[in-house]
Amino acid sequence: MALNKEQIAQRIALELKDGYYVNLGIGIPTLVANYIPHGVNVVLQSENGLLGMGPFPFAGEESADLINAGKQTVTTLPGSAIFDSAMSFGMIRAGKVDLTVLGAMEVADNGDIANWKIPGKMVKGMGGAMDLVAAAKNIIVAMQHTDKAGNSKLLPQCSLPITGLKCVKKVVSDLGVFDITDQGFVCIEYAPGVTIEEIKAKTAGKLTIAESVHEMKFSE
Amino acid sequence: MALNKEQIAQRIALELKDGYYVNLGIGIPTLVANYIPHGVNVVLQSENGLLGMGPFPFAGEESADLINAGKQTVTTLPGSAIFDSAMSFGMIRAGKVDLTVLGAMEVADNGDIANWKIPGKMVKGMGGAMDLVAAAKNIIVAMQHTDKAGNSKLLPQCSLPITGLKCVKKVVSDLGVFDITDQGFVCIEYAPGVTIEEIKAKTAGKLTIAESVHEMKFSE
Amino acid sequence: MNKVFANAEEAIKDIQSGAVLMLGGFGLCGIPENCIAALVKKGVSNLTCISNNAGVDDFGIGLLLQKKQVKKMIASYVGENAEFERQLLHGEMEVQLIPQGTLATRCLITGYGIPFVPVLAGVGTEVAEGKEVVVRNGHQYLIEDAFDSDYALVKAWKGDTMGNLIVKDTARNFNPMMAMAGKITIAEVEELVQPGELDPNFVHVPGIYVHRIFQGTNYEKRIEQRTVRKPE
Amino acid sequence: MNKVFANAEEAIKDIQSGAVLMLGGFGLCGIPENCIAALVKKGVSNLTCISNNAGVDDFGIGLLLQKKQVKKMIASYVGENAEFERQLLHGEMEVQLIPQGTLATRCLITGYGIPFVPVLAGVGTEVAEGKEVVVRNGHQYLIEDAFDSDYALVKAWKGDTMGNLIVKDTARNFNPMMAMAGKITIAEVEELVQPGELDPNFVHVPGIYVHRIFQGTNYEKRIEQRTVRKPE
Repeated sequence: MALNKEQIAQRIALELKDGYYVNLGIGIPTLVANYIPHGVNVVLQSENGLLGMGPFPFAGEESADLINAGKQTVTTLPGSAIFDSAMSFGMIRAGKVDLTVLGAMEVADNGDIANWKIPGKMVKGMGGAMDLVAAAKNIIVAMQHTDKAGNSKLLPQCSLPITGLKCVKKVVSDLGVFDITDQGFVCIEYAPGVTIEEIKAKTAGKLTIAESVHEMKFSE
Repeated sequence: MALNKEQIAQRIALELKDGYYVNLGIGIPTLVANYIPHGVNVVLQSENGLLGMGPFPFAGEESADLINAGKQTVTTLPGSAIFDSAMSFGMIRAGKVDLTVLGAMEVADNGDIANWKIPGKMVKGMGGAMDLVAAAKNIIVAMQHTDKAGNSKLLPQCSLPITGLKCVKKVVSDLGVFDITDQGFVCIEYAPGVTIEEIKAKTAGKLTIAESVHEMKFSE
Repeated sequence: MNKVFANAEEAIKDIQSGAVLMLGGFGLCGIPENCIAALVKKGVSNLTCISNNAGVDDFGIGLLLQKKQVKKMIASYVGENAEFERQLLHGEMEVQLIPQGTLATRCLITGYGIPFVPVLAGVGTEVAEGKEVVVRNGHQYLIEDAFDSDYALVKAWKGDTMGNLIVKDTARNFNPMMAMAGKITIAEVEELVQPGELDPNFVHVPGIYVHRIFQGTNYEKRIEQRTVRKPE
Repeated sequence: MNKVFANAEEAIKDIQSGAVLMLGGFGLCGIPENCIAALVKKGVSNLTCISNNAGVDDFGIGLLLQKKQVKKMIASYVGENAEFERQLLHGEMEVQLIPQGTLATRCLITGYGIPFVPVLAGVGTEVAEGKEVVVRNGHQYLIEDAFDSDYALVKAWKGDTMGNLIVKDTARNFNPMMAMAGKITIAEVEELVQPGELDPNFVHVPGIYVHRIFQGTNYEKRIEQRTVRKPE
């Protein structure tokens, strides 16, 4: 059975390594913070200018002056640092952030990503997404494998306006885990109860099944 | 009689206007701080990263962590701000400093300045001089009119390696005050006891005597 | 050298219709509430607003949009504002979208006297259209220019009468860079203090960058997404 | 994620001969005294040192010069050092002089992931030789590149075990930008504290930029020009 959002987040959390500085986008990526493995210390970077983002505040302790990139009230942690937006994107651009997790509308089998605009509908803007995908050393996309009509979102090429070129390294969808290599999407894990046939049927982009493919685990 | 260094500084101090942010170079320029006219509030910028530089500390209160661009121990004043070297030269480059006063080995009648290197002798380096002359809106040079051998230092063109092109707006020497315009050095004031003939004899660059030329005053 | 103004009305008195403004803040966090209210009251129009966001329908820059005072919006994300959408779709307003880091960096270089900067963000996207591209070390970079604005309106937590500013928490965001980038920078602060009350080591914006300062009043400091956790 | 080292010897253990180092400080103010002493003791040679100054004969980078450990010096001002002069005149050392603001800005863009920056300083001078020149708004600008160094050695006043740094007074100078620019940044601090002891709002260098940190010992903090005024 396909994963729910929490399970996608849980699987992505296994990608975190001790000492990582991590930027988590809005949506499913935000949930990753709830599943950081025991013994793994990571520091969350919020691109509006906060390193060491803590959990939501207790009711009554929220501050209008302390929010994350999703405009949610958050807290600092011991060892946090606050800085301006130029420095925030400076550290992102300089490759100091080890891992960026973000959502996508479409991903192409060469690593192109589209997640900021649907022509003809509302243009909300790219926010920090273009900066993040242009600069991050390691980008994992959390997404649904298909849209509501059942159309694949893992494509030979993006149909929507591009956010960044050849930047996505890995996709964790509700159906499985896919590295992006010269072989296109390389399926290395499938969700419990999901068949390779279903993945093949729902992946429009070039798909390779890794020899070592196995069922997804949620802890190491 | 030609001015001494203190008098050159005293004359330059008349150029300060209330509210100015001023960068004073090493040597005679530093002395300008001692003659700031009453009622004129200026803020001194030291390019190693200090705005609102105060006087030297009292003996016993000096700190190795608080120096000016000449590596002298200084103090802060109420309203001081400290910043890194990138911001310091950022504000200089962005034209936020209203006046820069610095010394020179040579000035040319088109405003070129040379003050960082004597080939064949020791090369000390330009420090912040090239940044300052490239960016300051208003540069006044404090200098001796001639070298020890009596050769003019106000020249048709600099013989020493250039620090910056066409940047000096005014020279205050021991002999007089000279605007630099399309007419070359325009003598607008002469030092008490100095004749126009002496100034003409000791100025190798193009010299114009202003119609309004008059003896220098040291207070307004 | 008096930089202190009585209030927002006095501080923005000379802002005319057609002005190009930078406005600090991220979402509704750290926005110059008093200046925005004064601009609404003054009724200037045809403004170009450079700001990361465009507020919400009834707060922040949204208040200027309601009154149709904005001709052009230069921002990175405007997705919290239905009135914005309506004006955009009806062609009543121009919008130029810029990646957030590029926006921040363009402000920074403006304040540092640097005319342009090469950035990776946007290469191969719509953002690159019409822009100069240079190649270094095998990477393509877009050439992005410094801003040329008339005023920067920023919000700080504390400031002194010499214009030194301290910002608080993530209300820092774009405020320091915009303060540095403004031809005329107007800072509103929650608390205006005398010189000497701020530690020179911990000033976020040196006073040289700030031309006018006033103590704001009646800060609403609205929270856009109030998220809390359960008591433990 | 342990960034804490016992001392300078441990922190610089892997620095090899031929390394390219950035060293913070302006004159003798805010220099990484412990790291320099450890480099002298370790005896690595053929170093390239990027630092605003080269110390004095018997302190700061001058100690490395005495032992002929420096192959190349990249600096803005080196005029306080007779041994430097001797080695330079005898061709024992290379030197590259860079305007101070350009040096600072090149560090900054390195830490901000920007490959090059246009600057006015040096146009029409020896500094411009061999450099690309671009024209914008009628002005010429030199194209100056980011630095590619192996280590940055910086000095701060306080730091926490996560690498966050606070610098003091004008000992700030180049330390924050070099910390940001280092591929591997080693920070020595006068006082090493636990996370939570530094106010997040007043951290000068966020820990993400700092890879190793240790509490230094026996700081001499020599004053180059002791200037005082008369008692009033």
